[in-house]
Amino acid sequence: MSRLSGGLIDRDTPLNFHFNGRSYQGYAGDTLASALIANGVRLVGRSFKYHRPRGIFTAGSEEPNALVTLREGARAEPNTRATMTELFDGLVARSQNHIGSLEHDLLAVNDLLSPFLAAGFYYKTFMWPRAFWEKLYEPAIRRAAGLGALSMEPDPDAYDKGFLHCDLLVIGGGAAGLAAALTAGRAGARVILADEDSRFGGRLLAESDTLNGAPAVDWVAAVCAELDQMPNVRLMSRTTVFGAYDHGIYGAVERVADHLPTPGACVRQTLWRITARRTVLAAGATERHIPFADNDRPGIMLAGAMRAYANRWAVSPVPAGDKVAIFTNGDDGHRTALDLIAKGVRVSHVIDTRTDAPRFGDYDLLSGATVTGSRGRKGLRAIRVAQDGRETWHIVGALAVAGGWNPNVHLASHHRGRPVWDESALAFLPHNPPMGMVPAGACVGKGGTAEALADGMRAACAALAELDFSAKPISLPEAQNASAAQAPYWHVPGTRRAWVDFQNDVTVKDIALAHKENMRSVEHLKRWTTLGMATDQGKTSNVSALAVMAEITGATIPETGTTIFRPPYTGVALSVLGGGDTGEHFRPKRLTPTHGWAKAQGAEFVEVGPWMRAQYFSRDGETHWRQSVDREVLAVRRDVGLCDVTTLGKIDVQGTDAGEFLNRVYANMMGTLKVGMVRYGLMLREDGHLFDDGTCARLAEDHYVVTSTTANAGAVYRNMEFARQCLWPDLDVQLISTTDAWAQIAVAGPKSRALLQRIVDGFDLSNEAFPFMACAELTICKGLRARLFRISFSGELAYEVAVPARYGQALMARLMEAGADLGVTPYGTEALGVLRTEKGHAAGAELNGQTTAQMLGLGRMVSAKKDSIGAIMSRREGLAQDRRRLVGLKSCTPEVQIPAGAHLFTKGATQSLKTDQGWVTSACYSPHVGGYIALGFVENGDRRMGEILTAANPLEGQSFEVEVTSAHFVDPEGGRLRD
Amino acid sequence: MKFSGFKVMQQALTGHRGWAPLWRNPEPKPAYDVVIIGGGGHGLATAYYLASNFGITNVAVLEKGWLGSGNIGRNTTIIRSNYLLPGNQPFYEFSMKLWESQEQDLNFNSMVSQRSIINLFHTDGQRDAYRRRGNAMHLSGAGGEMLSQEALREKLPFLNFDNARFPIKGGLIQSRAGTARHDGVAWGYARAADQRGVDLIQNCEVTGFRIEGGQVTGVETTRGVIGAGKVGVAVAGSSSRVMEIAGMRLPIESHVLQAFVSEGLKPTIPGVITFGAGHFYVSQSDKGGLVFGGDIDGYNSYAQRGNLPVVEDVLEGGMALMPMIGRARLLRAWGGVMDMSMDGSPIIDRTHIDGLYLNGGWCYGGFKATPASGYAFAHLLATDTPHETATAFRLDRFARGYVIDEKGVGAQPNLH
Amino acid sequence: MTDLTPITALGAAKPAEVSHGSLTLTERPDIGLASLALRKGVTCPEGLPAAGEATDRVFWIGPGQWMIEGPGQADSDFAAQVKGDFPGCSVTEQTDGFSVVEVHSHDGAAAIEALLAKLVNIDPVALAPGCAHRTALHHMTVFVIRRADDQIAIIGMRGYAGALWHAVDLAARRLES
Amino acid sequence: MLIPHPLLGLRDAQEFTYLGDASLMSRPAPEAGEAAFCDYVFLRDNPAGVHRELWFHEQGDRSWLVVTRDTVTHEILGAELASDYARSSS
Repeated sequence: MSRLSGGLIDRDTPLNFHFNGRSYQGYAGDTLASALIANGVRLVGRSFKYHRPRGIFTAGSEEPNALVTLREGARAEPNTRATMTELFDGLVARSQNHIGSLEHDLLAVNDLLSPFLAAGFYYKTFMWPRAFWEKLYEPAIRRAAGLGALSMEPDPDAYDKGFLHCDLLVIGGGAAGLAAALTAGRAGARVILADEDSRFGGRLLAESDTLNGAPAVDWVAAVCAELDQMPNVRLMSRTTVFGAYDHGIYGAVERVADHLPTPGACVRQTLWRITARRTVLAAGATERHIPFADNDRPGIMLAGAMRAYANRWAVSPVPAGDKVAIFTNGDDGHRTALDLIAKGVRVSHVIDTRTDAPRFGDYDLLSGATVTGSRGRKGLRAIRVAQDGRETWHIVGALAVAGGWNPNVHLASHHRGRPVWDESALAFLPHNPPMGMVPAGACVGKGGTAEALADGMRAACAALAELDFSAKPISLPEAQNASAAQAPYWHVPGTRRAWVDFQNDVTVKDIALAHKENMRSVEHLKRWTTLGMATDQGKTSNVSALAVMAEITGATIPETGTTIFRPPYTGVALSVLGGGDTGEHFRPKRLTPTHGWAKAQGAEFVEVGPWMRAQYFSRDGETHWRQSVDREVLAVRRDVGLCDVTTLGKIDVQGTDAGEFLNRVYANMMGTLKVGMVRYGLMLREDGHLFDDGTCARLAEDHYVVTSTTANAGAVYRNMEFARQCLWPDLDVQLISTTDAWAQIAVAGPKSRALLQRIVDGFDLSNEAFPFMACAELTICKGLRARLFRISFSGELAYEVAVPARYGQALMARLMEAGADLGVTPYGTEALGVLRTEKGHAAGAELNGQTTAQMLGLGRMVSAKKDSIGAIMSRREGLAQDRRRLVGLKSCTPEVQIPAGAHLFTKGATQSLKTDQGWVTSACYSPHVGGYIALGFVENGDRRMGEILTAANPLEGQSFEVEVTSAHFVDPEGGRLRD
Repeated sequence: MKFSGFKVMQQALTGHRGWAPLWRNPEPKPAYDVVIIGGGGHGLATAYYLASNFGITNVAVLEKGWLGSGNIGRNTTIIRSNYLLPGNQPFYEFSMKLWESQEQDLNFNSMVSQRSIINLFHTDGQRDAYRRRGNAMHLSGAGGEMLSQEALREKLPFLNFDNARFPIKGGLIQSRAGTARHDGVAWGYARAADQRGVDLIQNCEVTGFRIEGGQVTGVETTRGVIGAGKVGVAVAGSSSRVMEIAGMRLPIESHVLQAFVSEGLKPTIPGVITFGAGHFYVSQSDKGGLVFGGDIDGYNSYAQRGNLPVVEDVLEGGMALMPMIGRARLLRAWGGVMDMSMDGSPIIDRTHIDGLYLNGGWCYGGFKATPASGYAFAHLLATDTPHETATAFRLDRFARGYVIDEKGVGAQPNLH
Repeated sequence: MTDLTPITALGAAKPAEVSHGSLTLTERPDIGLASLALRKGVTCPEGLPAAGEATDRVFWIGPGQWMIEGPGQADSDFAAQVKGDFPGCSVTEQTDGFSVVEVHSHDGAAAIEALLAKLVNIDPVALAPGCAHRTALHHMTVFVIRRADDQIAIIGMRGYAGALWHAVDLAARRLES
Repeated sequence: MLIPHPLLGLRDAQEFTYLGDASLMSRPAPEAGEAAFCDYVFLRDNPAGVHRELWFHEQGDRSWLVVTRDTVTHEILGAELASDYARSSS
């Protein structure tokens, strides 16, 4: 163990964990990374391309190297940053991306082959022989590529989503963020403070600074306590704000249970959609490194991270006695030396690129010096330092690298506002942030503790002023600004590989090669070399790469380009983005009023849009669905059947202009419909194609009920509202949907009148009193309000009776009971489909949005006497000259099925898209015809009755002969429905 | 310079000193026979085929940003020829054939990977529609097969078969479909066009057209006036903006489509899979990222970024279909601007201005069309007659009533 | 009255009720509903709530449109009664179009607002007592009425009653844990 | 996105269904003929900038709104009830 004194770990709570099968111990407050370092584990992973041995490089979410697969079995979570993983008892983690052990990765051979694997090499080879790409090259590449592996088991945890609203969202709980939240909280604004870390404080937890002369954590604790007391403030730790969306909406993920062995009863993570009137972005900054030869060895770490490990987690990067060196281009690196020394860690040298480097303490300072090489394949052993032209090797166990800090401008650029280069800060600063966002603190280059605190307060006051909150300045703690003086120094020249992007193995050489091949724009550089495309999205590499490219081209950094960031800020689990509604709850189920009854009758159900409908009701002894369906169909044709048709859209249309309004939305006339009658209607889209069909009933002079197909119910209502509000706002019409209010049951078959007679309260159902297409409001079953429509989808004498939905189930039961002696039979959607196909009624497959009234043989219904939606466009050349017509098709061998979706060809003709004569839309077995029948569209179909066509289904290797017939297989004269 | 495995080794052993630029950075000439506006996939492919098929090499491609900076640089890389309508299917099948020989034609490995696409269906109605489509594919030589639920359980055991709101009934597979490395496609065409003498001019935005007596004579750009015998516009996403300069209104709206990639994973998903009961389609890149997408955001936009609800909608679909991806992480999301046409199908046609040609309206299906689009547009530019597979992509089809509406939703672009 | 026996939207004879922590969910099949729409030229009757608002018996559902509630009157011809109260207006029977879930909190507004945050994207400020909004909830459309600090009604389409109950029940259960 | 509903204040755009260019409200008179309808149905200005467009508050109060929005920044400059807009512009 290399534990130091102090730190924010709880030594009274030791935790056991396993890494690559070996068990270790850490403490509460540790991350997996700090615990591994404390246990002297340096080699934790392999790089993506060359499989180089890698160690922990950072202490935060920017970590490029220390990616592990966390947990086991279905909970295994690949590519998890050890630096962001809170230690819990029993934690199990494995290293990734190696064949064989981590220590002896067979794919390390890639490193020896690296000359052959330079940037973009794969675009230049693997082309011959052609077939080898899928068979050989690609599979090999895929096996080698990728990082961790998925368990391939469903995620067992629960997820949740929610919506929050606030006046001020503060992103980042460091010095600036805490000051901003406190300022706004005291001003009475509704504040949300979110931080990705498990506790607030940001860098204050990592530095040795004091506030008011006391440890900074004391002040942090006091502020958090005060904020926690405020009802108007919501503190959200373990919460990453990952994206800035339009109009002040932010996406955030709260890791509710990731710090626990298992979530137990609660969800693992929650997706929050936060709507903020204003936002303070206090996301801090990320340290950058300085590429030099072999700079990727385990033990080489960012200086700020090394400081954090020593101060917050009380771990030394080296075993007691070993030495640490610091390589820096500014004063910041020296802080690491001082803090390590204060903690009793031996510092060999501070190597400063500046010739006039200042000294801040008692350590060995090498000014104007650089690190030019390193040794130690699986862990740093020595570094080579160049000074005044002389190179010397120094034995060290770890090297801290300080290349300056890059403000975390990510969220500020999510709306494509490009950050601008600031020469004094040597960094890109936020520019044109999303509306309502005020960046503050280290992410605008104000990283000193005192200036960050002040800037956070300023930002909060500025943001709230726009909302007319009078935020008063708060008394800030007495703090210092550590000197951030630095001299630009981007990489140490050399002949060996110097890594810029560690995870994707992009080196300075690769950037030079990209330049040579004219891949110079930042985007080309990125795409050619894959720089910045790893899981860290280039947080530690993008800016350095730009600087290197600038140096090669001789241009300035701003001339060379800028970095732009897209959501998410850090990786977000796909599960939580799905919000938890999955499996059978992926979408809500909509049930009909008779669902429970149908279930009790042993119905099979089928998804029809959001609805679950009874598909068929199998009876004892029926072993195949066809037996049930045939029985149901025959029952309707012979006796009487019952079907719940509640799912059809019902729109209540009232108003003095209701008739005129419907004349304009229906292709045919509706204004002339008599009260107490129903009419079949067609609706067109404005482009002239068929939109929907259904019936329209007139209950009173100023009251209609429009029914739509189940599928189009929503769209029909929307379009009618469009017509009412946008096209003809002066008509007196009111619309409201009543689909769910009425349970509607189709009573169909020759004995339907007899059955209904038994439940109506003395209502005259005779043909004279209540003819075909009549409708009425009446009472049934001793006083239940109901609506009765004499309409037929089956071609038989039929009615639809509607009652308040809560009575639907009882009515169905009553009809079954009352009709027992009439052979009453419930039927489902399958039989419904057969019945309408036998009758030649169009349904979804014929009304698929590509067809016209003419194609259905209903061209005459499009009234020329009036204007209506789509009427004029339906007369365009292409539609008018379309000669495809809906016909019936009979299988020439009755027992052979005609598959819907088969294409139709003139018998004997060659089969191609050019000779295509049409297609089969709907097909079924017709017990009435005693064979398979179908509907389809055929070129000049209305003129080809009796012709034998070929129905080709090459997809399934089938071909059939079919006869063109009328679409009305049953009662073509329509006598039955009129008796 | 010819690319080959040998070349790579030779360079590796000589310190990569011998590599040359993939293309030149020429100064614009005063005039060209043909000027292509748009250095994306379609524009670069057009230039390549003009040079290679018709020997027309006095050509410039004008790109306002960097080559391949449009939708070819940001898409879900799917290539397929599984359309329904006769106006579309032969064209996309032609494109598929061009993909199959692309790397050899261009001497550039664009990683065309025929790993198959499977369109899942969840209702009998969907099955029948896919059967009709699959038969259209067969009739155009594209092939395809119906897969039963059993076959799917075999092939894709990780799908949610047993706890689904909309159970999987089967699927339509096209084995020749798959993916290609999108940037590689742009670079391959760019390099091959450049090698044939085409000038690729980056950071050159077109600001106006020179039109004399109804005939286009050149374009005004941020790098000066450039004369042109013919001008081909291939700027899908911005077609309306560019054609507006020429005084044209188009049957097009610009919409944003988001696409997503996960962190790198070991091989997980075999080919391309599309969900039939929600908006989700997915494949896995050679690098290991799950590349997926869904529906467009649905409102007119040129912002090149989308919003959160669509991200949620896509992942709801993804989790419902394959809950085993849940513990992978989203790495990056981006938004591209699509030319959404009024019938969901593209336009490759002359305009009422002589010498001005339009290639656009690709909706979110432009990537797979890149080779055939370039080929057909080059054919039109060179011969003034549409290529045989692109005869239906006319501008006047809307007015005349010959729309190519695969989805049957009419003149509402955000539904296509 | 009819000899048919009605069932609740959840398919049972009796209304559902369940408690999780401080929240109690109750199904309210007894509430009669009728929608009211102004006709052209008819002056707006007195006392109807403004946009986004609700009184104890009426809530606004759209421009010139309201929903009238009649607790305990589900079995009467409620629409006819409303038509009588508002002559010259378009009235539509809605009692069976919807399923009403009342949620009551035993420790004040906090629990109600925590529940709402998991269900609907409406700022609690806009859902103060006396407010009513139609919005989306788990892919369904619902009316949310803030009856009081500690009470809301969530009214969804009847066909979705089961899905709505599941969503609210699950959210309440998770708040408990 | 948030739509500033003229009656209800800021509302989640997810409650709305988008149709498109507000010019769809200017349906030609029948006598204007086929050509006029073709322009109306199929052609769009599709500007990169300020755009008047139709949104339907489907999961809300069922009103159609005319929203003025910048298609480049997504900034919303205003919204009114389509029925008011129709009357005022007719």
